[in-house]
Amino acid sequence: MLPGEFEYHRAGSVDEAIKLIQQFGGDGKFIAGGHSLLPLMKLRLAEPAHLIDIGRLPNMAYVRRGNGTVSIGALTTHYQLEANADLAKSVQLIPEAAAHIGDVQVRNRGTVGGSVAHADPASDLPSVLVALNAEFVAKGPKGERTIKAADFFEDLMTTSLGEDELLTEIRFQAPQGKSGSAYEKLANKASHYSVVGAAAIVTLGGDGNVQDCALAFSGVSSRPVRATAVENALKGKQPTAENIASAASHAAEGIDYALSDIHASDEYRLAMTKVYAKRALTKAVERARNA
Amino acid sequence: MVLPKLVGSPIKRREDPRLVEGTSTYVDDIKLHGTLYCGIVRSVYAHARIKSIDTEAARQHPGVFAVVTGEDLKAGGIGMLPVAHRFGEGLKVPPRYPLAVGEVHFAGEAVAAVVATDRYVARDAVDLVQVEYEPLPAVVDLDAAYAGAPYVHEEFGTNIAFEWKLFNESGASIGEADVKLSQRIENQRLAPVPMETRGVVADYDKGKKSLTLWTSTQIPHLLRTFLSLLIGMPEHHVRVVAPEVGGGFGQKLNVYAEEGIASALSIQLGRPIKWIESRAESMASSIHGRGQTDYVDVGATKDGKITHLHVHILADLGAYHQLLTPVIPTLTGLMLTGPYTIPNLQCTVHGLFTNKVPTDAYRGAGRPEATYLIERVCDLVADATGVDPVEVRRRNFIGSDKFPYTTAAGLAYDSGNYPLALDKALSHIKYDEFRAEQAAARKNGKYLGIGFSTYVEVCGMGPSAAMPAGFGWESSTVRVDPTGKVTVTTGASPHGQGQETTFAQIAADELGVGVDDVIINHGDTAGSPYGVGTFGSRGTAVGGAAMMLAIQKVQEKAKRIAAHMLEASVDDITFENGKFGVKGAPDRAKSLGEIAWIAYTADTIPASIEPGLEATSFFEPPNFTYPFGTHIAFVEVDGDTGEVTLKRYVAVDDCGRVINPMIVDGQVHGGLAQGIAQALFEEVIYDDQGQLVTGSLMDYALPTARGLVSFETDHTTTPSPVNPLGVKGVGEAGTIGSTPAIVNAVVDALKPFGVTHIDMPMRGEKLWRIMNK
Amino acid sequence: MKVSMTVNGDQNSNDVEPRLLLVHYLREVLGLTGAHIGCETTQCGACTVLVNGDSVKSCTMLAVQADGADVLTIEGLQKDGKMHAIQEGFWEEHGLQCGYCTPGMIMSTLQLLQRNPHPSEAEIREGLQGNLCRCTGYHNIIKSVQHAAEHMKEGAAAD
Amino acid sequence: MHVNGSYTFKADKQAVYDLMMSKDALAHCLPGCENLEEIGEDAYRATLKIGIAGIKGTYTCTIRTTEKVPLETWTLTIEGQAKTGNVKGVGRFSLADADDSTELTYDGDADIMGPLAGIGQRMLAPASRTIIGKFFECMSGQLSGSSQ
Repeated sequence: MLPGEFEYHRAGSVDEAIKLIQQFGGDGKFIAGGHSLLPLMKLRLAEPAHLIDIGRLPNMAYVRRGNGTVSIGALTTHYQLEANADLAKSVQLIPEAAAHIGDVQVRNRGTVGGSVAHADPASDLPSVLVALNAEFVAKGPKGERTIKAADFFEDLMTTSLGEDELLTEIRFQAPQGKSGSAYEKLANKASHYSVVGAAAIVTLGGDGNVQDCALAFSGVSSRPVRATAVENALKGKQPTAENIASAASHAAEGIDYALSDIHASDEYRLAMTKVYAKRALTKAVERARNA
Repeated sequence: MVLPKLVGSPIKRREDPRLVEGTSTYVDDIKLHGTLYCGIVRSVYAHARIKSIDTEAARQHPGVFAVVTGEDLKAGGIGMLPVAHRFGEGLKVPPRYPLAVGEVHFAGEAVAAVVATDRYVARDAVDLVQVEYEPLPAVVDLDAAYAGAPYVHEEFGTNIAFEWKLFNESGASIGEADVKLSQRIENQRLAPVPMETRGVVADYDKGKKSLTLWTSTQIPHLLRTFLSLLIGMPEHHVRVVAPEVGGGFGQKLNVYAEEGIASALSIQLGRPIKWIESRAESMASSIHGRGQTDYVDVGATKDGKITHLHVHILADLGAYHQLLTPVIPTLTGLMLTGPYTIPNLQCTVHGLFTNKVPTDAYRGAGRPEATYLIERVCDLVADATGVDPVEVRRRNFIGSDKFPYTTAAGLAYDSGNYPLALDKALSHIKYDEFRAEQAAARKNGKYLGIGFSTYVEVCGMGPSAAMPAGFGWESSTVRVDPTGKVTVTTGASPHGQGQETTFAQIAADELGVGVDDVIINHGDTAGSPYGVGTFGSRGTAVGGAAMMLAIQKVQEKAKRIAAHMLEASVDDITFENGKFGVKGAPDRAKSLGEIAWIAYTADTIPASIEPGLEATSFFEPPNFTYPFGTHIAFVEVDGDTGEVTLKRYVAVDDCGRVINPMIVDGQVHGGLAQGIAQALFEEVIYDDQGQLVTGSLMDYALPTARGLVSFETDHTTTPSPVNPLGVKGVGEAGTIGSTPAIVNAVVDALKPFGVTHIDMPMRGEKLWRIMNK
Repeated sequence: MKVSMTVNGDQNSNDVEPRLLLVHYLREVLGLTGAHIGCETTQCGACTVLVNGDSVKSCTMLAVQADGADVLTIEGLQKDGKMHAIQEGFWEEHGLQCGYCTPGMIMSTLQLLQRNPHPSEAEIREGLQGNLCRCTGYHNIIKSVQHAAEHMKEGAAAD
Repeated sequence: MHVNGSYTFKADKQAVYDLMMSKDALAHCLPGCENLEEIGEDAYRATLKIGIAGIKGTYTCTIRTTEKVPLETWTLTIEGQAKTGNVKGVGRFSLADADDSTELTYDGDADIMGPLAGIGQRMLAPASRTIIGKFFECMSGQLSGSSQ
């Protein structure tokens, strides 16, 4: 398992990286931590002629918070998310989901940007960012633009990033008020990828009812899916065990295509969305109550 | 000074410093000047005719030195891979060349080899070899293979490679039994997955016309013999070295294509050739284990006494025979009755060809299948009769006063005390309390289960006459050097079992020296007498025993020299506290070192005593050994997902006399993890075209630290009478005992859903379906 | 292309192909064969080394990506010919059998104890999730890590 | 691997059938088609770059249409060879009238042989679904393009 030949270019700036990718067209690939790309190259499933190393671009690994907005630099590693004390208090599901990714070594190298740009349907962060209604900042030859999470993940390993665009930042509004969030996962025993991952955010009103909630799944379909039927069923209701279970029973609605492989059939995956919706929502509610 | 007694002590392993410091030498760490790297082109089809192989593009690639095909090797005089040759008449043996000739029979079979300057270029060149195939229908499923066409090897007109039968029945027929039950039991294919894949460095010396092969193997001596036959080089010109070996588990108890290919290429090119297996190659071309579908009929009395066991085994051999392939399922047949007095036994084994990687010995080799089957049967009988599963086992045990005991399969169990191990295991748990807790938990939708396995295994392989290819003995040379240091060579070739430590403990005690005064050498055919290898839990039981015999010879000679030195009669020489003395005059005693100096300077010893202090022995065991034990597993099944959590594991094992309890426990732990993983998730899966879909560790799950618990281990000690050490062997016990304990626990947990059997592995989805049907 | 990195305190500079994996740079160019290759798909962790203080699987990193980095391998763990407390722990508690996974396991343990000097059993099991061992069933590895944690002086882990 | 599904074209049966039999449309819409050469009646040889995102294999393919019942059904067989393994897809296609459109349904098997089968099983089904979807979308675009 050894990669094929390629030329290696180290970008010193975002602009240089974009210039390089433009220069090589479809034959170039960005590499940061390399934990999505290198395994594919070693298996010779991906054979880019040019690798553009963006791993050393300055000031792109950060978690910042201001005016309720959380900004995460694309080169932030999974470990940096996992170990971020502020996120652990304010947006628990991010460090929780990050801690579910691969293993320690993978989290030390793998970056948020690399992971979401790769858009593996079974990776954990995409559903979290979809649940958070995150925005993705992309920089290309024509300048910068932001893409909404709902539009970012298009299909299996396909995003709306242009071939010559570089993902630089991800940002979202931290849940306000009496909020809690959670990520619960049924993991593949071999690869540790998600069979089903549920990302839940719940905000409680003054009356203790669910004022707002968001739920999205990893691993179930070709791209992260939002469970709006569950959200709608729970909004305005008391977050009792019965109400959560009843809302969670709608989890599979709207999933028009479910993955099926040797580890889990589509039928099982869809059934597990209900179980993990319940678990993630229950945990998020509990955290919201203690917020 | 009274030397500490080393045998029985948990002394630290002497092999560990080099391993924890990263200075040990595995095959890929060997770097010879001028080494070229070999890459293998493998079949993408499970079954196909090779229409053509175009090697031109690969040959033209910069850095490529050679490309060879099966036809090339065959024309160059390279023969066929060896198979166990004493299986008996009627065994169908398809020809198998190191590189396929004419047809391929499994996806991953070697088709061509490239040689290049480095491993990256070799990998590039593999992709440049164009093979044109004509696909043929693949045989994947066992029942289909048994039913008839299509055939893996058309020339045989059947997929049945052999039929093997056992029949020992008298008195009432199974039809007259109080309780009759039938069950189809699958024992899925597994991949051994030693952490170090296989690898070879072949170095041909043109001047000496001799070949040295470093290879990650469990059997350097046997490999040397078979390799010499394979490549047509006289055996005495071949040296095989097993350097540090990163796990074997039976996968490296074999002779493989690449060992022949690299050797042939080194001879052809006059350069050292290195081939290191990738994990994907390992999964797709090195032997797998298990792979049986068993049809079982059982007769029992109302009170749970098993009277009849009829078993039809469909054994998945894969596409070819490797060294011992057909033998493995017959071991299942021989061990079917377990530790029980089952009077009537019938077994038919049909060894079936399929278009898959050949199966062979994987940790336990045929016995885990037998133990799984009979321990499942015990629980099925418990279900059918209402007798508690523990009681069923107790009622069927061979009494501790019945040894040696000849089973219905004709094996003579050496020694045992099965109720003792069961009682000891039960003393670790509160069985009644658990049953109450289980009942209460069920009311809350929580599914707890307990599973028992009271196993016996056949180990210490074994008497040559009872072995499929002979070679049941082991050898050792014990040399006391002039300065009194002790150099032991053993024909056994350990690969993680710690015999550099355990053998030194024995030798030090027996020769009256410190453990650091002994070195254990192994794994080099140039440096030891011909030996057999480490497998079948035989290292200490046979290899250690051989060393013990050599030590006894050294002791005898030392006594004769001491008698001369002390001017006493040999009969009056004593050996106490590490010194050779004369009865009643302890102050005149001589140390081994003093004696050795005299033995080698040799100017003062009489002509009747040969110089030197060294002896070689070969030990032929009179029988196998039969370790046993009781394992108890506690699990919880998640009612929503079907996911199984292992809560607790108790293992009481009896491996006879214990040389080093720390090492024995370590062997048990590792075995448990492998057996538990078979029960819960490990599984080699082929699709219906014969493509391996669990081709990497992304899809073939190995146990990780997170999914296991700390094990509770304990022992009983019932020495074996068949070797001078009283040891039985422990390398496979954990694997053999644990699989049924886990499955029995899961089935127990799901009793409320009316199940009595679930085929492995206990995947969440499978259990979820049972709970939601 | 040219890469320079500090490995176990020694400065190295070599010309390498861009596709050369870090593990092959360490093993073949520098001759440090303690890091092993066991799976190639980033599961087994036998190739684990520390790069700038972070444990990484050196088979999933290009040597050129480590240009300028400070790398610590198993060979650099001993000080003055004395085993590191983690190496001692694995030896004391029989945390290895065939030894192939051991260097990676030890480097992961180092990372674990640097971040969490007194881990619980569950935290150890989690911290070693990226390292596969086929011999020990992890039982004695857990004990080895506990032994190391007890014997590592405060601050020593950061060495 | 079983694959099936359907696609609705805003055109009548004749147009859809002609489209599906059109060498030019195939050359344009077969994934990553670099050349399509006729080697016999309803038989082509082509080089296809098939894959998702950066994971692409270059397959040397033969494509055959057989068992044609004009305007109703046909069978399409694609056999390809690449470094990562061989593929064989056999699909049975049929057309049915729907209100002012035509529904094409397909049902078949796609078999992947070689390394890709062993290391990529998790992705094969969703990837083939995506690739087939893109193919029909492209064909549909051809239709609207030709009507302009």
